[in-house]
Amino acid sequence: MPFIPHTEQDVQEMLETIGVSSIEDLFDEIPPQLRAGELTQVPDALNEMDMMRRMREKSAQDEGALCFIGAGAYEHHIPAAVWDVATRGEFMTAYTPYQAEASQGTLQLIYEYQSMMATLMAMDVSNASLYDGASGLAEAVLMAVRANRKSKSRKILVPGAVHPTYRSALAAIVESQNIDLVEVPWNAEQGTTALDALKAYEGEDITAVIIAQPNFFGQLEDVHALTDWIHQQNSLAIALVNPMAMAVLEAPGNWGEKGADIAVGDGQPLGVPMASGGPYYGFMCCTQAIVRQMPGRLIGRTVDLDGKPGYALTLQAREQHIRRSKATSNICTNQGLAVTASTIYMSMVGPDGLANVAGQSYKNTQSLVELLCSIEGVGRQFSGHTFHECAVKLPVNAALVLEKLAEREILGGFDLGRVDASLENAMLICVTETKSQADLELYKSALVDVLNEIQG
Amino acid sequence: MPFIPHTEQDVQEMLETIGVSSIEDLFDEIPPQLRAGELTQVPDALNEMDMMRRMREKSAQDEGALCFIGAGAYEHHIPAAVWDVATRGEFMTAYTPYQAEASQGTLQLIYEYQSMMATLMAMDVSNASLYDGASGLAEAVLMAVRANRKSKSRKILVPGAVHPTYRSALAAIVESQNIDLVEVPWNAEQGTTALDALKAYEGEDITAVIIAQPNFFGQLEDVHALTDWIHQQNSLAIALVNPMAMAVLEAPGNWGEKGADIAVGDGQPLGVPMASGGPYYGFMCCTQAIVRQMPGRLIGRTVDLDGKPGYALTLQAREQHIRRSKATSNICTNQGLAVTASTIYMSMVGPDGLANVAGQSYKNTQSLVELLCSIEGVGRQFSGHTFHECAVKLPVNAALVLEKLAEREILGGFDLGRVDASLENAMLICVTETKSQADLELYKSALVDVLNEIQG
Amino acid sequence: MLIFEQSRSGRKATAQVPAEAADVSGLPADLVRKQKPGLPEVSELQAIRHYTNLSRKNFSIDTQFYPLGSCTMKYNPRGALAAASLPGILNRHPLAPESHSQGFLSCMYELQEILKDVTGMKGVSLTPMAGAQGEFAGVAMIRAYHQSRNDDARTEILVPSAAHGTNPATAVMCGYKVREVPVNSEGDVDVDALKTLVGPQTAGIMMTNPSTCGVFERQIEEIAKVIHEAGGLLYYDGANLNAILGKVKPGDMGFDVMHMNLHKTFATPHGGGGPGAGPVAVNDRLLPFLPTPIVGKEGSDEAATYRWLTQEDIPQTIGNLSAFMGNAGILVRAYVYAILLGKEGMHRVGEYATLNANYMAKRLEKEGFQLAYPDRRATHEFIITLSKQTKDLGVNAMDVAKRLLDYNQHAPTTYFPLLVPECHLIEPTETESKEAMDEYIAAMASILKESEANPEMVRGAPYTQPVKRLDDVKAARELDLAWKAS
Amino acid sequence: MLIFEQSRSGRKATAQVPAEAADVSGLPADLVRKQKPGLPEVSELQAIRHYTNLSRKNFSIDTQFYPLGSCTMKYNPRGALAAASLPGILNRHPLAPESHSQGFLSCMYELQEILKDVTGMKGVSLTPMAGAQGEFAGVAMIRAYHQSRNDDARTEILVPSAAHGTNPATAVMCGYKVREVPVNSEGDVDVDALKTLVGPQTAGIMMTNPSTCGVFERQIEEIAKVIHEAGGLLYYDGANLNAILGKVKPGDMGFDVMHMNLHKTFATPHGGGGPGAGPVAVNDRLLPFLPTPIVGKEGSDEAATYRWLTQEDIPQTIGNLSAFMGNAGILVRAYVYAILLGKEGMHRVGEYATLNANYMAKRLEKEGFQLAYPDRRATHEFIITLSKQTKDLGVNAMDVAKRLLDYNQHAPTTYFPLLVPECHLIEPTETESKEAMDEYIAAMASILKESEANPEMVRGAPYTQPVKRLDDVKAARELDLAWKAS
Repeated sequence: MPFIPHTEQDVQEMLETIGVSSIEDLFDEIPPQLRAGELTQVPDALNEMDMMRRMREKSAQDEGALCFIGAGAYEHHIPAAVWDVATRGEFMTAYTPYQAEASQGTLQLIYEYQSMMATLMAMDVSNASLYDGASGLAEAVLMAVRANRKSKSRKILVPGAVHPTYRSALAAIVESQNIDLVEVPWNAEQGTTALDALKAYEGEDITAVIIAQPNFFGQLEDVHALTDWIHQQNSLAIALVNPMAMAVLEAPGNWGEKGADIAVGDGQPLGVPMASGGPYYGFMCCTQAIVRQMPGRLIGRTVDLDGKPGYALTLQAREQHIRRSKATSNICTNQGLAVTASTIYMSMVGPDGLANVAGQSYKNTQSLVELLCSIEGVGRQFSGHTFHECAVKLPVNAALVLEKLAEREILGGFDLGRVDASLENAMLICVTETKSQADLELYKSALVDVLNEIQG
Repeated sequence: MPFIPHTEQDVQEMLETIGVSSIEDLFDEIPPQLRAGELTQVPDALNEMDMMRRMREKSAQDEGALCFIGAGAYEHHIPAAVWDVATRGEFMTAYTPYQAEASQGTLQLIYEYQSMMATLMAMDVSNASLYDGASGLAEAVLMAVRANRKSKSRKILVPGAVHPTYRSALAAIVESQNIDLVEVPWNAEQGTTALDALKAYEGEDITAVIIAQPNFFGQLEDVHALTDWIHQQNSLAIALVNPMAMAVLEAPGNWGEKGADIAVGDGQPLGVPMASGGPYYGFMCCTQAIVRQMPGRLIGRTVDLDGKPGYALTLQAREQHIRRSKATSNICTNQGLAVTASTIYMSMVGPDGLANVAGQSYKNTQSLVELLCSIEGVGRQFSGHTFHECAVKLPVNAALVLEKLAEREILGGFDLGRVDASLENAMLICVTETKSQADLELYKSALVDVLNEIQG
Repeated sequence: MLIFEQSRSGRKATAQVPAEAADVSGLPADLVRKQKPGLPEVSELQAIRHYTNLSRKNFSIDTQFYPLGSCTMKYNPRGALAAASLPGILNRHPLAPESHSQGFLSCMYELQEILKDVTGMKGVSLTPMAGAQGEFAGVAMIRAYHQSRNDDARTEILVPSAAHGTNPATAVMCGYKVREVPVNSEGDVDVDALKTLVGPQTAGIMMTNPSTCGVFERQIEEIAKVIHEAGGLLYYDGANLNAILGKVKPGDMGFDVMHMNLHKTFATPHGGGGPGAGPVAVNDRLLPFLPTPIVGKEGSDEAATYRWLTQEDIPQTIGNLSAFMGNAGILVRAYVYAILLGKEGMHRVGEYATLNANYMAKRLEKEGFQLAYPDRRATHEFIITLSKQTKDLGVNAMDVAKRLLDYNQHAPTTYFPLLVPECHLIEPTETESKEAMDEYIAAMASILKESEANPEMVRGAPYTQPVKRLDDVKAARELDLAWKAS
Repeated sequence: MLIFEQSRSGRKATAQVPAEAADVSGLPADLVRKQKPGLPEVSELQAIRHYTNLSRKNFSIDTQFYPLGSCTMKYNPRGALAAASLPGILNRHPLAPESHSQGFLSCMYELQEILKDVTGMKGVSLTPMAGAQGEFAGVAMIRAYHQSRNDDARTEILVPSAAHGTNPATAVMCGYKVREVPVNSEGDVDVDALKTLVGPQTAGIMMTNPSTCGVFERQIEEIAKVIHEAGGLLYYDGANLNAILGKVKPGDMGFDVMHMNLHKTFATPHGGGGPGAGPVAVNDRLLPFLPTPIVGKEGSDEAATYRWLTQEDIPQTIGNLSAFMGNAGILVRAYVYAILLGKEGMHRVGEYATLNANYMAKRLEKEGFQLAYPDRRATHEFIITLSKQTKDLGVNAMDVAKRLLDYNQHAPTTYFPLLVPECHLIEPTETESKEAMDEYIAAMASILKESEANPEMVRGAPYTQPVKRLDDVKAARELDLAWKAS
C-alpha cells in the first residue's frame, strides 16, 4: 500500500485496542446512503517509475523553446544551491511555525527575508509574504482602505498600465468591499501613466493610488512626481514593482519627498522558477506608521526565558485564527517555501550580484530591441525609457507573428492585442541575463523570416 | 572571486597579523625559477549560469536513446528520495569519519550498509565498500592469497566468462604480486564455466577460484557444484555477483555445502546511476573466519563512555595509515556517497521490492529475447538459463547492427565480437524493469528494419 | 547569528550570476537607485552553511512525528518533487502558447477530473492558491449565484461555532454578515438552533464535515435540507477531507461548493507555511461562476488537445484570483500524488487515517487523558482536554505541548477548536506507523507522571530546543520586524 | 535506533518499484533463492525520516568549519552537482557508442587538457578512482618504464618519513621494497641522507611538496637531480596540490609522474569518505604507459570528434584499473569546478589557501600554541604540537581535538605526520572566511584555558555530540560488523 505502513498484524492489534472488528466499523456513524462507491475518474495506481516516465513525456512536450515572454513571470538563472537547500526536508516538510521553539529555522529565515525585502524596497517593514503579486495588490488596496482613515471615499485610482490580470484579480477580490476602482488611462505615446490624467481627480477624496514601476509595458513611470502628487491629495501611494528591477531602479521608499506608503509585487524574479505561474509569492512592505494594518503573517524578534534572541509569529491579533470575522484578511498562510528560496537567493547573489542580473537584463533587452528595430517596419511602440521589457511595434498582426515564431521554437513575447485592440500589432518582449548574443541574433533572423513569410 | 570570501580589508588585516606585506611574500621560500606562469589551457571563468548552459548542451548531445546495454552497468529506477537524502550536505560534504563522535550519521549508515550487504549475500560480514566491482575483484584475489595460508601456489583460476574488463583490471592490479592468473575457458554451447574445464586442475595447489553469477554472458553457472569442487581442492571460492540478481538467485553464502568464502561485485544496480561508469562501488563480503584479511574500511558497533551504542572505524591496524608498507591494501577511502545511496535504496524498496525489480528485469529480458528470436535468423547464442542479460545471435555482424540501431536511437546491446572473434555475430542484450512492452516491440521492429537494410 | 551579521562589505565569493555590472547610464538619473540595498554580502559557502544550519532548527515531517490537528501533516512523496522539477514543467512560462503547453495542460485537466470524482462535484477550478482563497472563491460564487437570480436579500452566512477562523473572515471579505450556529455537547451542530437562524436572509452555511471537533456531523442531510429549503447554499470547508477521502463525497452530502487543501489531503509539502493550493469544486448550480482559468479538453482521448477556458468561455465567472493560474507547481505535485495512490489508494486514505486516530484516542484515554467526545467515533483527528490537569496540577495544554518537544514529538494543535477548553487536537494521518504513535503516547504518559511529580518542571518546558519559551508580549509591544545595521 | 529495528514483516509502504512479483519458475529451482534477505521492511516515510535524522549526526563542510589537514575540506559548489545530475550525463551508459557520447567525451578531453596545464605534465589519464589508485598507477608506470628498458635491478622506492601511509603501501603493492628517507628538523628531506640511500637499485622516490610537514621542500631541484642522475624517477603525491595550485607546477619541479585528488584540489565533495578521483599526469617519458581509457580528439576545434583511446592506441599501457573509466561523475564535477574558477581563479587557490594557513598559524602561536616549524612559512596547512600541554597538563592532542567538537568546530588531523608528537595538522582552505578561522582560534584559546583550570573536564570531551568517546578496543575485540535479528 503506497505510503501506508500498516502490516496486517498492526491493523489487528489496533482494532483490538479500539474494540471493533474491522476498519469499516469505524465509519458506523456515517449514514450508509452517504458512502461513496467506486471512483471512476481516478486511474489505477502507477509506481514511481511509471509515473516518472509519464511525467518525463509530458515535460518533454513543453520543453525546448527560447522564451522572450515576461509579462509578470521572468526567467532568471537560479543558483543550484538555492533549491538544494530550500528542499531540505526540515524546510520543505515543516508547517507554519506555530511551535516557535521547534521552528526557529523557518522563523529566523522569514525574519531575514522581511529584513531583506525591507531594505530592497527601502521601506520600514515587510510581512512574511502573500500568495502572489496580483492577490497581493488586492491586499494592498484593502490595507490602504483600512490605513487611510482620513479618506471616506474608498476610491482607488488604478492606472491602465498596471498588469491586466493584476487589475482583474484586484477587481474580483475586492468585489464585495464597496471599493471604487477607477481606471486611469495610459498615455498612448509614452505608454505611461500621465500626471495629466491624474490631475482630473485633483482635490477629490481619493483613498489610494497605484503606481507600477516598471509598468506592464516595461516603461518607467515618473514615480517621484506621481508619489508627490498622491501625497498632496492626502492619498496613499501603493507601489507595484518588480523586485529585481529595484536593484537598479530607485526603490519605493525613496520615491518623491516621502516615499511610497505600501510596496507590493511578485517575488518570483528572486530565485523562484516560472513553473507555469506558481507557486510564486507576493511581497508587501509598508511604513512603520501603518504596520498594524498589514495583512498576513509577521515574524518578530524577541527573547526567550533566558534572554536569548529568538523569533516568533507576532501581531497575531490581526489574523483570522484569533480575530475570525474581524481579521485584516482571511489569509492564513504565507508562501513559505518560495520565500525560503528567495531568501537564499538574495544571500547568495548579494546586492552587487542582484544589480548585475538586473543590469544585464536591461542591457540585453536594449540590445534585442535595437536589433529588431533594424528590421524594416519594426519599431518601438512607445517613446520614453524601458527596463527589461519593451513593446515592439510590428508591421503586421502580432498574434500571427508570435504563432509563427513559436513554430520556430521561439516564444517571442506577449501579444499586446490581448490587452488593447489598439495594440494588435504590438508585442511585449522581455530579455533577461539568461540570453546570449547568439540568442538575440537568432530571434532577429527568425523574425525576418516570419515577416517575409507573412508579407510574402 | 568565486568561492574565496576575502575582502580587501580581510586580506590587509591578515597580512599584518602575519607580518608580511603581500600574499606574494608568503611564497618566498619557493625558488623563483619554479614559479608558474600563465595557464594556457584553462579557459576564462564562466559563471554558474553560463556553465549550466554549456553543460546542458553537452548533456543534450548524449540523451534520448533507449538503452539495452548491460555488461556491467544497469539501468534501474532510482527512487527520487534516494539521492535527495544522500545529497544532504551532512552526508555529501563530510569526510571519512575519523572523528567518530561527530560522524555517527555516516558511521551508523555504513554499519547498516554492511548489515544489508551481508544478509543480501548470506555472508557473515561486509566491508564498507571498495572502488568498484573490477578493482574489488582484484582486492578479493589479493585477500584470498593472504587468507588461504595452506596454499603456496598463488594460482587463481579465472573463468573466461568473467567480465572482460574485470579480468584485465585484475591482471593490471595484481601484476607485481607474483600471482598466477589462469584463464579457464567457457563452454561454447552453454556459455558457462564447465566443471570439465576445471577438472584439468584437480589435485593442483590452487589458491582460489572465481565464480561469476550471472556470468558476463548473462548465463547462470552451476554455482553449487563449482563451489563444492573448489572447496574439495582446499581452495577458496570467490563469488562475483550482481547484487540485484541476488534478490532472486541463490546467494553466495548458500552455494554448495559451505558457501562461498568471499563475495564481491559492483553495487551500482542498487540505486546508483549509470553515470558513464562511476562513481559506483565495489562491495565485498566474507566469512567470519577470514575477516581480518579483509581490505578496506570496516565499521564496528561498540559503546561510548556511558555504555550507549555507537559506531566507529575498526580493525584500522590493517590499514595503510597505520600499517603503511605492511597494510592489507593501499585503499584509504570507501565510496561513501554511493554506499549512502544504496543503503537508502535498499531500505526503501525492501526485500520484496528488490525481488520485484530483479524479477521484472528477468521477465522483460525473456520477453525481448523471445520477440527477437521470432525474427528470421536471430536466435540465442547459448543454451541454458539466463537472468537479465542474454547473448543473441544475429545473421550478420553485430557491430554493424548495433551501429544502425543507434542511428534509430536504440542502444541495442554490447557487441560480443569485442570480446571474442567467434562471437562477432552476437550481441549481449539487457532489459531491466524500466522497459515497457512498447519499448520491446519498438526494439524488435527496429531490428527487423536494420536486418532488412543490411541484408538488402 | 543572522546572515546580516556575517556580511562584509565587498565580499563576493560566488560564481552564480554575471560578474560584470551593466552600464545603466542610459536610464534617467533620478530613476536610478542611489544607495545599494543592505542585502548580505557573503560567500556561497557562508550562505549554504547558514541556511543548512538554520533548517536544522526546525521540526518537520521528514524528521519527526507531527500530529498537528487540522493540518494533515502526512508524508510528502519525493517523487512529486522530482516530477515537478522536470525542466519542461519547472521552466514553462505561464503565458507560453498552448502549442507549447500540452503536457502541462493535460496534467491539469486530468487533475480536475480526479478532483471532481473524489468530491462528487460537477466542476473544478484549480486556481485558488490556498484554502483561504478557495473559501473566498466559494463564497464569492454563492454570492454571484444569488445575484444572478436577483436574490438580493441574502446578507448572512451561517458558521458553526467550531469552524476554522478563515470561515467567518472569508464571509466578511465577501460582504456577508456572519451568524454563529451553536454546537452541542456531542460535537454536532444544534439543528434546532440552526432552524431558528435560517431564513430568506441566509445566503448559505460554511461547514466542514467531519467538523473541527473530530467527529462526523451526523445530521448533515437534515442540515442540507434546512438550508436548501430556505434558498441557501452549503459550503464545504475541505480542510478535513482527509478523513473521508474515498469514503464519502461532499457532493453526496448535499454540499454545493467546496475547496480542497491539496497540501493536506493531497500530500504536497507544507513548506514551512506554504505554498499550498485550494482548488474549488461545485455542483451544477455554480458551474457558471467558477474562477478562471480552467483547462478544457477538445477531441477524443487519443487525439485530445487542451486549452485554457477564460472569461469568454465562462462569462459569469467570478474572475481570476491570481496573475496566472495559481500555484501550478503544487497542482502538479497533487496530480502525481493522485496517480501514485490510484483508485484503491485513494479509498485507503480515509480508512487508515481514521484507524490511526481512533487507535490513538483509545490509547490516550487508557493512559488517563480525557477525550472531548468520548462517546463518539474519532474521525481522522480527535480532541483531548487537559482541563483537569490544568485545574489540579497547574499544567495546562500549552505546557504539555511544549514538553512534548523535549520528547522529540511535535506538539498537536492547541486551544482549537475554541469551544473545548485546554484542548489538544491530534491528527496522526494514515502515513504514520503504529510505533510512531506508540512513542507519542508513551511521551504523553510520561509527561502526565512528570506533571504530577514536578509540575514546575513541565511548566518551564521546553529545555532541549534552540530557544526556551519566547516572550510573545515583547515581540508584539517592541515590534522588531527587520534587522538594522547598528 | 537501527533501520532494522523499525522493520516489520510484511510492511511495504512504498510506491517506488513494480508492486508485482514476477514468475521466476522458469529458472532452475536450485539456483533460486530460498530465504529472502533480511533487508529492512519499512515505509518510505520511515526510511526518509531515519536517514534524514542520521545525517544530522554528522559534521560536514555544509554545516561546520572542517580544517582537517591533508584532506582539503573546501567548499563543494552545488552547481557541480547540478551539472553532473543532468540526464544525459547521469544516465549515459558507460558503453554507449561514441556517437551518443560526444558531450561527455568532450568534457573529459577538456579536463585532461586543464590538468596537464596546471601540473606542467604532458599526458593525463583520468581513470584512477582515488588518490591511492592514482599512486598505484603512477608507481606501476615507473615500474613499466624501467622494465621497458630492461632495467631490472631497480627494486626500491624511497619514501620520506613524513609521507602519507598510502605511499609505502602503494610501493609494496607494486612489488617494491620501501626505504624511508629521514626528514630534518625544519621539515625538509635530509638530502645528505638521501644521497646515501640512492643507487642503481632505486626505482624512484615518492614525495609530496609541500610535504606533510606543511612546508615547501626547498631543495626539490637538488633532490630531483640526485634521483634522476641515479636513473630513478620522481613521483608526486598530489594530496597537497592545493597549496601550490596555479603557483608552481610539479612538472617544473622535476617530477615525472603524479596523481591529483580531485576531491581535494578540485572541490568534489568527499561524500563521507568517497568517492573521489585520482587522475595521473606524466611527463614525456611515461606517456606510453598511461592507464586506459583516455579520451582522444580528432579534427579541428570547430568540428572535433572525440573517441576512446584504448590498448590498441597505447600498447604499452599498464592497463585498465576499473570496469569502465573510473569515477566519471566525479570527473564531471571537477571539470565544472575548473571552468567556474577559470584561469585567474586557479591562480588564487594556492594564494588564499596559503594566506589562510599562515594567518591561523600566526594567531595560534600568539595564543600560546607551539608551531612544529616556527621558522618556516606555512603552506596550505601547518602543524602545532601539544607536547607541552600533554606533559604539563595531561591534556593531549586527542583531548583538545575532541573538545573542539563541543565548540562546533571539526577537529584537525591528529597524530599525523607521525614524526611530530601530539600534533594537530590544520588546513583551513581558501574558501573559509577570516571570521570562521577567528572562531576556531577563539575555541582553541578557550580550550587552553580550560585545560589549565580543569584538565579532567577536557579529557572527558566531547559532551555535546550524539555519543561520548567510543570504546575502540571493544570495537576491535568484540567485532560487531553486522546487525543480526535477535
